[in-house]
Amino acid sequence: MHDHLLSLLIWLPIAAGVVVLLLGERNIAAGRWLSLIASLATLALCVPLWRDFNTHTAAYQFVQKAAWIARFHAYYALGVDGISMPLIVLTAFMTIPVVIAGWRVISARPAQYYASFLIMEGLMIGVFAATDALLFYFFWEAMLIPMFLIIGIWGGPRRVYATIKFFLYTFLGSVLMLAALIYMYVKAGSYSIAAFQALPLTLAEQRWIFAAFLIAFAVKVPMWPVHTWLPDAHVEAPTGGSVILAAIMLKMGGYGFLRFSLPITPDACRELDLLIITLSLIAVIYIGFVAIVQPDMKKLIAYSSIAHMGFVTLGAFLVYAIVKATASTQGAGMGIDGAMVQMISHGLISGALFLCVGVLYDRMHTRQIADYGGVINTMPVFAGFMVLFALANTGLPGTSGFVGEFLVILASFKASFWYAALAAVTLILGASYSLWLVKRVLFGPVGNERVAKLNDLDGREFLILGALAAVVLLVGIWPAPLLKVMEPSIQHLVSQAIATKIPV
Amino acid sequence: MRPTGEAEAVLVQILFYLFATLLVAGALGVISARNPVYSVLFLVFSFINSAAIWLLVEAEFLAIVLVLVYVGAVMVLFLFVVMMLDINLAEIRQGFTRFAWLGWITAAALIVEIVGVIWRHGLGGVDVGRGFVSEPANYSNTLALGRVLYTRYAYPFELAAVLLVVAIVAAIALTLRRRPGMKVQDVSRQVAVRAEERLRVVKVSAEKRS
Amino acid sequence: MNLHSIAAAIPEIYLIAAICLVLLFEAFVGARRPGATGTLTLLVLVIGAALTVVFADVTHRVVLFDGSYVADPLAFVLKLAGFLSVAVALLYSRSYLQGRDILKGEYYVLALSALLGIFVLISANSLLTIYLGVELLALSVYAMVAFDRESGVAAEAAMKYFVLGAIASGMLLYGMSIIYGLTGTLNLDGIAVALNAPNNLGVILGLTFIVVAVSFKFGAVPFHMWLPDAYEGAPTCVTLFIGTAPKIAYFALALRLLTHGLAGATVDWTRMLTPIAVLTLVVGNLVAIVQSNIKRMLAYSTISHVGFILLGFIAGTASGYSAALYYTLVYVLMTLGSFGVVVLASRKGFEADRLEDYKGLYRRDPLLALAMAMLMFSTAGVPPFVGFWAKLRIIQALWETSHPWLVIIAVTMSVVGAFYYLRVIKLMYFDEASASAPETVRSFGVRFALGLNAAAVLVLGVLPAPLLDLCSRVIH
Amino acid sequence: MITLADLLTLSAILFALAVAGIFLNRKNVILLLMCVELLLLAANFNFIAFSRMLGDLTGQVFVFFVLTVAAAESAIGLAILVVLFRERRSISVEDLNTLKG
Amino acid sequence: MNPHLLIAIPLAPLIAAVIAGLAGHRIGRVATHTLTITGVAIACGLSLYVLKQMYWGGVGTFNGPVYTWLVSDGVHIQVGFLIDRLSVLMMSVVTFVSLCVHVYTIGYMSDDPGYTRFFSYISLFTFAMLMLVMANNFMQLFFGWEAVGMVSYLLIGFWYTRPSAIFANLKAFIVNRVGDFGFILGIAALFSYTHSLSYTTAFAAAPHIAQQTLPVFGGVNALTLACVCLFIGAMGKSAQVPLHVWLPDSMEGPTPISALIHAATMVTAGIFMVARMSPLFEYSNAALSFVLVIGATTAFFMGILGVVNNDIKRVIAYSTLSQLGYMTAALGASAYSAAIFHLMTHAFFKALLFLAAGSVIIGMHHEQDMRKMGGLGKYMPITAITCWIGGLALVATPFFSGFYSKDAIIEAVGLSHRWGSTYAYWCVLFGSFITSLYTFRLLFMTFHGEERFRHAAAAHGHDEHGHEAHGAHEPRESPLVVTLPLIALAIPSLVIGYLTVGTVLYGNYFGSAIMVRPQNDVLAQMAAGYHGPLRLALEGLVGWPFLFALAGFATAWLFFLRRPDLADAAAVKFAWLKRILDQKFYFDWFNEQVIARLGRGLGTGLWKVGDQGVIDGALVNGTAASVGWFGGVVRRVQSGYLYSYAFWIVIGLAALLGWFLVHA
Repeated sequence: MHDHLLSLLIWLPIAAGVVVLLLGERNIAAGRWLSLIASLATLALCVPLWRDFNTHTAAYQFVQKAAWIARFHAYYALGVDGISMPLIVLTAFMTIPVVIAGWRVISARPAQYYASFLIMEGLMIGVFAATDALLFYFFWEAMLIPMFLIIGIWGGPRRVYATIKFFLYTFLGSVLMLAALIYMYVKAGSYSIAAFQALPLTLAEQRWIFAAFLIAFAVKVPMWPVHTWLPDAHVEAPTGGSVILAAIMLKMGGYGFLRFSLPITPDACRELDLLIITLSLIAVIYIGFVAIVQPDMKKLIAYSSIAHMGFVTLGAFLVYAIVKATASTQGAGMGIDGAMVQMISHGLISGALFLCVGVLYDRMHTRQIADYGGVINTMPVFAGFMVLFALANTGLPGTSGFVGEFLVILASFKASFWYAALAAVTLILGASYSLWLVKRVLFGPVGNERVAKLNDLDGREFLILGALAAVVLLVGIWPAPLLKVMEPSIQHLVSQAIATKIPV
Repeated sequence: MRPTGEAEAVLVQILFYLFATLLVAGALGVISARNPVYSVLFLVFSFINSAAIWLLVEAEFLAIVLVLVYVGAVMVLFLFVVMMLDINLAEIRQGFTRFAWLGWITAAALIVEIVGVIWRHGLGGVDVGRGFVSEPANYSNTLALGRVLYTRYAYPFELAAVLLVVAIVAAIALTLRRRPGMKVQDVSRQVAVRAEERLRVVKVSAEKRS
Repeated sequence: MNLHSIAAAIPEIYLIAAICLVLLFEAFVGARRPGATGTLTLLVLVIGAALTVVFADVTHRVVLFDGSYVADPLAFVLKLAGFLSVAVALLYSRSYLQGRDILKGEYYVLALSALLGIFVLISANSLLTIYLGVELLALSVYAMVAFDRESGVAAEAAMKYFVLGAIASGMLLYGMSIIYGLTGTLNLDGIAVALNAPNNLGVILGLTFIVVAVSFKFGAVPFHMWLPDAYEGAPTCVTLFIGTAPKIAYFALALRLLTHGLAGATVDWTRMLTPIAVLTLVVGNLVAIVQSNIKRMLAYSTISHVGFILLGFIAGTASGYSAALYYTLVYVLMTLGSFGVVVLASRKGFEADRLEDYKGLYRRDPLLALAMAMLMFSTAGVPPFVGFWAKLRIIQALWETSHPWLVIIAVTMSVVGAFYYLRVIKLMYFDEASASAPETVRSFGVRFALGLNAAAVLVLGVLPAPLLDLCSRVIH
Repeated sequence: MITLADLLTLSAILFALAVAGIFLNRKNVILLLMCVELLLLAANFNFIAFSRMLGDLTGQVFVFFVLTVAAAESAIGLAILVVLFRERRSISVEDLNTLKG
Repeated sequence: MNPHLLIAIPLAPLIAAVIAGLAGHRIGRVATHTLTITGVAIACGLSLYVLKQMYWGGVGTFNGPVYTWLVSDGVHIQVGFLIDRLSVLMMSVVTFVSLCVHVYTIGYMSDDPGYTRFFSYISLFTFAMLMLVMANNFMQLFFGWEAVGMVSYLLIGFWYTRPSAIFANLKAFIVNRVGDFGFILGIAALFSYTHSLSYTTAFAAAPHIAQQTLPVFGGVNALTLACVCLFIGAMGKSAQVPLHVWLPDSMEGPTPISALIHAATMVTAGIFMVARMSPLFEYSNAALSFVLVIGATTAFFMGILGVVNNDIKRVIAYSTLSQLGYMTAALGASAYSAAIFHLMTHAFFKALLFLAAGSVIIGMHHEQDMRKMGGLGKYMPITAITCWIGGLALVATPFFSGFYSKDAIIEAVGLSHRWGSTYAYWCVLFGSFITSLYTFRLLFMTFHGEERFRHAAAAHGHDEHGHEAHGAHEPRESPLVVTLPLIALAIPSLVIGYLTVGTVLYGNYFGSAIMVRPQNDVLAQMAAGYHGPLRLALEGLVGWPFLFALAGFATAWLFFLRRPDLADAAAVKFAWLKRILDQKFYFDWFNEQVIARLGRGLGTGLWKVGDQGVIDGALVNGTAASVGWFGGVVRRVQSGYLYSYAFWIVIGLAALLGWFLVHA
């Protein structure tokens, strides 16, 4: 079974999605249950994935390889290492709340809704599991389609603008990456990511490839200044869409940096790391300020996502600055560890926050902060969850939000005092926007009679928020298992990142 | 035609220039005549001059075909259509527009480019200044063409046949109209007519007076 | 020359016979049974495809008719594709023709003669056959465009197409005459042998005319202007026809003429095609964005795809040509589908040619909308649909020959292009239906075919290896 | 003595005039058809010139086919023209602009 | 020492907190407070047991891990405990005060709907504070540090419907985050040199780090930077100028919280932290000078504000600020033991004062304005007496606990030769006048003089509309659950200084827990002149600090008891000064009007101009628009006219020909 575990993880949800689609809107009750069962089964498949994962090697595991396009040396090649495995688990985990959250809320074309999410789940897992660059790209792009439809069909009033912006932005980034991948294929004679990583490239080549990757991943992450699609997409997307977008899709950018940019173009990364670091820090501070003044809850969380993802890119690219500053790689791995944990944690927290907003939106049909106030009076349990997630969003120790930020700040000081100082500003800004949001939405006297009529969480909502809260706390209190899974792969990555690939 | 001497060569050359001038003039006439009927006639004139030049270079068969088939059939067809379509002549041809000069310059540039290649570069290594060598006296252009047309070029020939069929089908499909209200004489129906169809005896009741 | 030796030419011979048959059938039966000729034609095409498979599946290059005809695996593939695409196009067209009282046998005769022209081009090995093929195809198509005699725009479109097409033929001829003068032969093999000096001014002179003519036939900028008008003006079923099968022929034209006959001047014509391809990509995509008529938009989209096909030629390698071949076949498949949707969505008095007509198509006809969405994504080059591989192959060919800027322009323009494809999906899925739109065509067979068409786009996208392999195999 | 260059030049001039006629003409579609005939004539001149110079009949065979095709082309062209005129009651080039953009 | 025993100390309140928080409304009030009090009592008992073991049982320092939090890049970050005399003292103080507060809460919060929630919070706070105190590494320290801040946030905003409360809790959290910003940088700075987060490694590396220079601000000593950064954290948590602004506002929380968190424990975390880090600070005179100056400034200027405020809790809050300033100043003078000693004594008497104030507030039916009190002494005798005890301890009356600690601080600062010590000395000395002034003002205005609550209730009854109609009722003494903790705290406030000064301050109680370099050791000089607590107190009666305090008493008596009209006259005469003081030196004004407004303005600007204007408007939509515009222009070339189409073909042909003929 282990030979096909990853295949199962990819195709089980896709197949379920197709079946749900075929069952159609008329058999939606069956469709819903099938979706739930399929997403649970997918998570169940992650159990052997986690359990039987060898934490002592950086090599790909659960490898599967079959010819796909023999003539062009493209393979249906799957495998996971410490970097991709946790992200797959995250993907499988986060789909479940999405399925549950849409249970009664989605009334228009629910079968298509579920099918979209299930298919997307499979495709996203495919992105993380692919060890062939072409297969990676295949999933990477294909994923845009369900997301495009999700935002466009089930989104808010400006959904068309948002979804087209989302699609084109990410598409632009992706095609340039495709060009770079093909270039490397032409040079390496294979689409295997490992072959790309081993391919000697001159500095000029690396710069171009780096630039192409940068655009692709920066848009996805998103980094300043190519982030503006995200607030629009989030605001307009249905709750599930926002959750998946924030929890998983953004991670693909970070994953791309770790999987492609650093090992494939290490010399260009070394040369241009300041650029990434600068953009990351701008994301942390600039976006932090922007988040403070948002009048729309989802937009606020979207901006906070951008700021948090700034830590991911910062952590990933600290390695060179650390080597320059200290002539040692000590601490470099910590930056990347921090980036990885931040990705997982942000996936959980932002997903949870979007679910919280969804809970409110389902009741009030508005996302404007000004329309709320004193929700805690009528929804105390909900408020408890939301305060917890907001605090986690500020990076409170004991929650998962702390771990990544802490590691990245520690590592960044090794690189430079200023990196650390600017990154640490997030402590202040994060608290400002998260807690001000909490203050205006949850606290205070009951804001209006609509708030007064709110009902607290039902069992379904309680279940998903509770599960997320448990995981957020678990990761915050005991992140060691997560780090242990990643460690060999990240050490390997560091060694790849500092080695030069310029042919002599 | 045999090249019997200098004089004859000069004569051929003079004739060539004469016909060439007339041909160009005719072409100019085609594109600048106000009345389309004149244009067609200028075109006919151009074709005849072309045929003459082709004769001068001993492509007799094509020269004949050009006059017989082209002038004789195609141009007549043109004339027919021009006449058939009731075109308001007053509207036609109010002169070239203000961008005409651009058009002329482009045309001139095209000529300069092509002619430049021919004269200055000898078409990339061809001896363009060479005169035509006459065919032997017993040479028949038509015979030679006929020999190859149905053997070596059987395939193109068949295709040309299809092409003509297509032209016929297309022309008919596009223009033949079975107009429901059209008064067409149908002889067979006229012949086969029966009295009852033409004459009906009607009983008319007497008018009632009130 | 015995029967066996001309077996490779069976498709053409059969087709000529079939044209006669259909013509006679129409003359004696067609008038009484309006749909019969169409059915017969479909039958003819299917039998033709079968005969092609049986007789024309050559393993090596066969030259016939005194060198003016060539049959090779490439020709086999293209002819099969021609049969199929014409059959599908005619299948989709039927209800359209019926609805507008132009379901006449002549239409099928013209379609078959156009197919013959396509085949002639596919198998052309001499300038003369190329010219005849071009004209056979063109003349049939001109007539088809004008076929709806009640339509003024159709006539206008046909007239423009005709005049410009004739100019292009003139240029083609002029260029051919120069090449003939320089090589002394019309035979492409002979020309290939005789022409091997690049940068010869005479060759460039002739070549330029030929390149312009080929570009015109493809619809490359700035020789593209006939294309949007013809696409928009022609009855949609004719647009469907001229948007699909003839592209195969023009691909063959470019391949036979440029990469085989004029292989010695590859350097020259690739350089000439480069600015044309870039302009084509840019103009095609940019102008498509501002269109409000879907036929016209798809016309500009076609232009942009032509840019990609030309890029394959610009690579100047077997890999590039096979990429162009793949692109052409994929393009034909996708265009069949997308214009097929337009045909099926229209009714008499409702041409479904404005983009607004697609508002809320999802509600009116989910299958049609789904098919269109898949086709649009594919056309935009998004995996998992086949259009992605087409773009990938072109980019790969360009990288192999080190054309970084062309790659960048190509990918950037594909993003611009994605916009207007997405807009169609947006209209179908995100917008509410306008009240007055009539019901779409519900005939099961046609819808089944369309479903297959869309499914093919997906299946070939997920499992692209066979077709990619085929395209690489038939081009050396 | 007529040289190859003489004929080629003549054909170039004819070609250019024909082309110029097409885009300078603003009024009459029939004229465009005639210009097309001129265009083909120019090409034919080339073929004949080369054919005679090379002593190779192929060129003249080509011209033969060109003439055939041109006739067919004229027929279809005129047919389209007739359809156009019936629909529009005009064959003015300037009126032929419903399709644009 | 048995590690399981130690784990039980923080775990007991945590478990109680979790159960109370998740199931409190189900198990009921009594079960909840029983459970949480049991939890804290276990913690308190165990802490005292450990204290006893360490002090009398001769048990050595415990330093060991509990579990590995994570391993990253070879760095083992563990959750672990460092139990030495310093931490065990803190643990005892924390758990004891917490226990008192728990008990007190039963009465204070008896009619509050958030009863169980409150207990859950304070137990959680106890856990967090214990984690902070017991930490043996910076990660855990930071965890505790932030966790206490988080609970403080929740507790200040406990009455979440009050706009002022939720404003105050947000402010508290954000200002604390400013401190934490420095704190985490300090941790990172140390980490970058030691590649470890454990205290021992950092302490061992201190001399080495002191040799390093960081290339920031033109090159600063690495250790100084680290220490200053750490101290910025302490400034936030311990409310030192200018990060003090949150503390007065935090009085919006229920009074037990003010006593527990904002007086006795959490705010002293900064003091504890610096003392804990003494092996680091000792190597950086610059950092210690910084600490000294900030502390002294806080001690004096924040005290002044206490003089003009009329809210009973806020006066005590300013007093807390001032006293924290004293402790900080002691740290800056390398008198860490004195700081901790004052921390301990202060914990008792300040908790006492707060609880007493709470008792007054209960008695006044949630009226906090001292102008509406007066003469309560005879209605609430226990409260008044205990409060007087607390007040006398606060003003450092000899024999009272505050005397021993505060006098030592003033003397230590006077003995210090560090840069800034002269300024600091005058600050702390005059501070004792100010302390005395506001303390007696509070006592006089509350418990003595005219019974203003009577007409105040009549005059302001309608103002307090809907609040309470009990204004006319006479105040009554609070119930036993309230007064019992008062008494329990009054006793240590009275005697603990006398009992422990010899041990804690001069008896080298801390041993290796606090490290002082000999050249900085002012306490050692003072220890030379120490001859027992009695002698010390007697000497104190004629010392300058006590004389200043007496002057303060006299002034307070004159202005606030004898001739209140003089106070009003002075307020008129020195209106400018009063305005500055009323505006609290314009710190809040600056923060709200300048910093917060700037922040929001910057956010709006970046959003509207940067994101929406430049990026979205010009770049994204601009690109889209220009693509569309360009498409529109190009489509016009397609004019519809045949001749133009033909023309373009020919132009294309001519251009191609021309170009290639020229370039062939």
